[in-house]
Amino acid sequence: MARPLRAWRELVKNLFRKHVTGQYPHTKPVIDKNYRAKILFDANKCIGCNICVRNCPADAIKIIQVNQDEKPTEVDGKTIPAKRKFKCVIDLAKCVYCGQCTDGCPVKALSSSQDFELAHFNREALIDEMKHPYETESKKK
Amino acid sequence: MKNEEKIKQSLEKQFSDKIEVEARSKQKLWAKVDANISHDVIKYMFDELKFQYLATITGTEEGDNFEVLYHLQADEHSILCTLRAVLPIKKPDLKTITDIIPGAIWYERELVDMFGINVIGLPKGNRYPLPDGWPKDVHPLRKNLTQEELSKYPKEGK
Amino acid sequence: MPKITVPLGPQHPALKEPGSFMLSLEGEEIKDAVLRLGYNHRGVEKAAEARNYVQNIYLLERVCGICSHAHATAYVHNVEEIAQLEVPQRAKAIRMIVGELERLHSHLLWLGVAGHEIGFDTLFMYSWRDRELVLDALEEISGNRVHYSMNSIGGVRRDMSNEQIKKVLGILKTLEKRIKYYITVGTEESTILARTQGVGVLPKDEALKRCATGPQGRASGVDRDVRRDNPYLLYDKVDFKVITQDSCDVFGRLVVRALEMVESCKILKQVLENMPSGDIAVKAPIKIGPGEAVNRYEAPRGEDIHYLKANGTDVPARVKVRAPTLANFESVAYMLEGDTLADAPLIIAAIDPCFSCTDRMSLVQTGTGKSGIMSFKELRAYSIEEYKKKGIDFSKL
Amino acid sequence: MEIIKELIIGLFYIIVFPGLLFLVIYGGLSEWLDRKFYAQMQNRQGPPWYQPFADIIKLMSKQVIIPKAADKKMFKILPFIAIAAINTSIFMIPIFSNSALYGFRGDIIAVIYLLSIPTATLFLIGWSSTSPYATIGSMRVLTQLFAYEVPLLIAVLGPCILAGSWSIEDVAVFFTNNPWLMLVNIIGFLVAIVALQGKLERVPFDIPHAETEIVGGVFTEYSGRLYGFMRLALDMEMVVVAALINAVFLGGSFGYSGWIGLLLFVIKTEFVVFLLSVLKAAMARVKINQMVDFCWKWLAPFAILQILICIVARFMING
Repeated sequence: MARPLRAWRELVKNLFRKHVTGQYPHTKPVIDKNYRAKILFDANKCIGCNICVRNCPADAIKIIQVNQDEKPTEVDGKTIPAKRKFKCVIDLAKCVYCGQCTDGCPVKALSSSQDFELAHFNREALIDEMKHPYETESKKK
Repeated sequence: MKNEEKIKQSLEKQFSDKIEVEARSKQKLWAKVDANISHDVIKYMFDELKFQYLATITGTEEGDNFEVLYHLQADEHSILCTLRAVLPIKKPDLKTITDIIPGAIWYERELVDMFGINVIGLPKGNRYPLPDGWPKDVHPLRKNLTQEELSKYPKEGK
Repeated sequence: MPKITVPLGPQHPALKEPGSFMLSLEGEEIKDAVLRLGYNHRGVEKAAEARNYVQNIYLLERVCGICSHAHATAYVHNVEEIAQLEVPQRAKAIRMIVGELERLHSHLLWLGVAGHEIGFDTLFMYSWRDRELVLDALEEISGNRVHYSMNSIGGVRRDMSNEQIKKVLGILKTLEKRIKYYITVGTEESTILARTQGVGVLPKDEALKRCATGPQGRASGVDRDVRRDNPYLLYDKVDFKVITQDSCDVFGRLVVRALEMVESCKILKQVLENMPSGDIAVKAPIKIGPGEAVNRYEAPRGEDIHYLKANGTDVPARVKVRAPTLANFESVAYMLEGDTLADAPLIIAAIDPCFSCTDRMSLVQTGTGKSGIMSFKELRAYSIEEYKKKGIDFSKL
Repeated sequence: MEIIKELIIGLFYIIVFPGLLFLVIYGGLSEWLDRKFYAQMQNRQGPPWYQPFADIIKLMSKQVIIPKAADKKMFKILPFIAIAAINTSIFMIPIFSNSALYGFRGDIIAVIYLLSIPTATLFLIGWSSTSPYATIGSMRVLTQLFAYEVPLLIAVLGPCILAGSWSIEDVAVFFTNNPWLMLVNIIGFLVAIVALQGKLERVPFDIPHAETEIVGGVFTEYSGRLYGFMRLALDMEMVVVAALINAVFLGGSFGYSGWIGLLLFVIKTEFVVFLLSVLKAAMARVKINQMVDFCWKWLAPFAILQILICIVARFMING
């Protein structure tokens, strides 16, 4: 049955309803806690197994050892090589935020955050370098 | 597996030792023929065995041969039959099946562009999917085409 | 009357994605349509041969933004078939839930786009508003709004909690009401009927000849649905109807999609209310094969077919993707001829085209052998050079 | 001295009130209200009140690109001709009171024809820009003109027959004195509202610049300042036709003038704008052949029916 103006009732109802759209930068959207956005790195946990690097579909993540120059310690006459320490560099322009690295990490050193406002005017600012505390300490020295 | 067997038998009866048919799993049939009779087989399947639908055509490279896989379906019992046509890379001639099923045209153009298979009788038209300026003898899905290989070709238009 | 050639695309407000239709017009009537595709070829199939099986899930998911789950699932089915993995029931149920939610969101999106093509922006705004509910549900289940990344080889990555199940059921209740409203508006509003009935007619025999799939084929009476014919996941355990129409026009496609949304809600309810318990994934090997598999998946836009050949290493030997839009393209030229220019955008939109699926770029420049990301300056220089060949000089701009 | 004084007053009429400045400001506000109604009906927030002005100011500061193949003089001059025609027509329509600035016998015909000039310029704009989209757009403009113009003219004649005068002022005065007779014209009013949708090129009759079919239609090649003026012309046209409907069908200012007259004018013209936006929101765009069919099969017969009713009513009043 063809009838003109079939939608008018909904239109008039909507005149007295609150609109559903918001003005984005002023009103923030509600982000679910399950949302996958920027990747966070816990340097103390990383063991440098490189599973994340191997499985990254976008070739965005790099795990770099920072303490090649650290000297081995001697305990009871035995030389124990220093525990290897790593930093993580993620290129946010390449990252597709699939979260495969967080899933594959055997020690849960990587995790997803809900920080989605990552756009930037500068390409260099998109390279997210998450340093190991050792690096900053050795620089101070 | 009754329907699968039926199709298998009728195909083997018609083409005897020129065809290898295998029912690997439920509703899936795999057949292998030489490229010079693939057109006849498909024609037989559409005319006699009530096949109606071509899902797609896949091209692959296996050693010295191209393998062209026709994924065909009969609506009646919805069996997906993958017909494998084998043709040598040195002389990649294949007869078009657009006369049997016109919907094959884009898939065959893809074979021409991506593998360099010479599809005989393909209706004229635009290239797909490569742009018009792409060199005629470069076929992106060939295994021997690597980054270094590609850099030998002159820049478009020069 | 002189003939005018009007380009519809590659850049045109009616087509959000690049595809070119050269329409020869006599007055308002289309006499001839020439199609050109491939503007969006990204070489996904070639790229897949250089990545391992895990990376490929995410690569193939990005074949399309709307039916991302469809492509990933079809691929994962292939890998699982070759590796002979038994996927747990709960994982299958979750894959199905995401798949059907995806169908709802895709059909609502289509309804909005179709409304916009015929200038009915109100329908566009309403259906996209309601689509937001589906996207919110998907965001909560999977962690993203469009690229869900739910699949892993051998199962799914995230489990669903009971609260999430309840929430999705609540959303379905609202959606069912809204879908009913769209069905009344879509089938009764006289201007919509005037624009869709008898437009873009594709008779059944032509649809069969041109291999039309999905809602496009079903609206022409081609009774074909992979979910019923070759049941995958748990589709053999749920009760649903395959919607077909005999009107063969855009109106039929609208009705098919609208009623399919009702069926999707039905399927979702059955699955959500009888969720199987157990694990959500089994462990998958890194090296797969050798072997080959072909699998189909009923994506929202039609049948999606994937072929995979494995050679025993951790990278596949050949991945073939055929997205539903490519199968439906052959019928577009047929439908356009004889209709008017005003109908062209709607006819093209009625197949729910997705050109990026169709043309599946890693940028490789011939001559320099360089690959990677082009900067804005390089791209500009390249374009200026291209246009110089055509006799237009943009270098002074 | 007298001449200079008259000149200043004349210029004031043309440039400030009821001429350009008034039309621009009120046109912008009406466009905003239209967009706001439209957005609210679609459950959206809609633009802030200054949006139409911001759009115009932005367009004024943009570069103007004229295609090589286009007729440059025509291309540049046409938007101003449209604005001038609309500006002239407002002088004959009563606004805040029941008297117009330059009312004369038969001015209603003059107004209808002055308001056809913007449509004719739209056709010329499309034709002189020579792009395929614009050419098809201008063909559609002309086809559409022949469809809606006749029902609109006949619908407007109804009240004139009832009032027994060809002057807009007289019609407004007649309805002020006999407000109940406005109900006789209800069919004509509705016909006029639908036909105006075609005149103002809005959904369902926005066929000449249907963006999903022919990009920008006649405006495809327009940019910057010239496009800004063209948009301004369409906004002003909306105010002028709303004022015309107000004077002819809704009884003008009911004899009031000053602030109450202003208030009545604003309420009634915005009511017309509201009706226009409901129509815009509730319908899909029709095809050009369907539009012509609809106008001749439905709108024109109803308009003629209205005239018959008016003639009968006229005899009853006099008899």
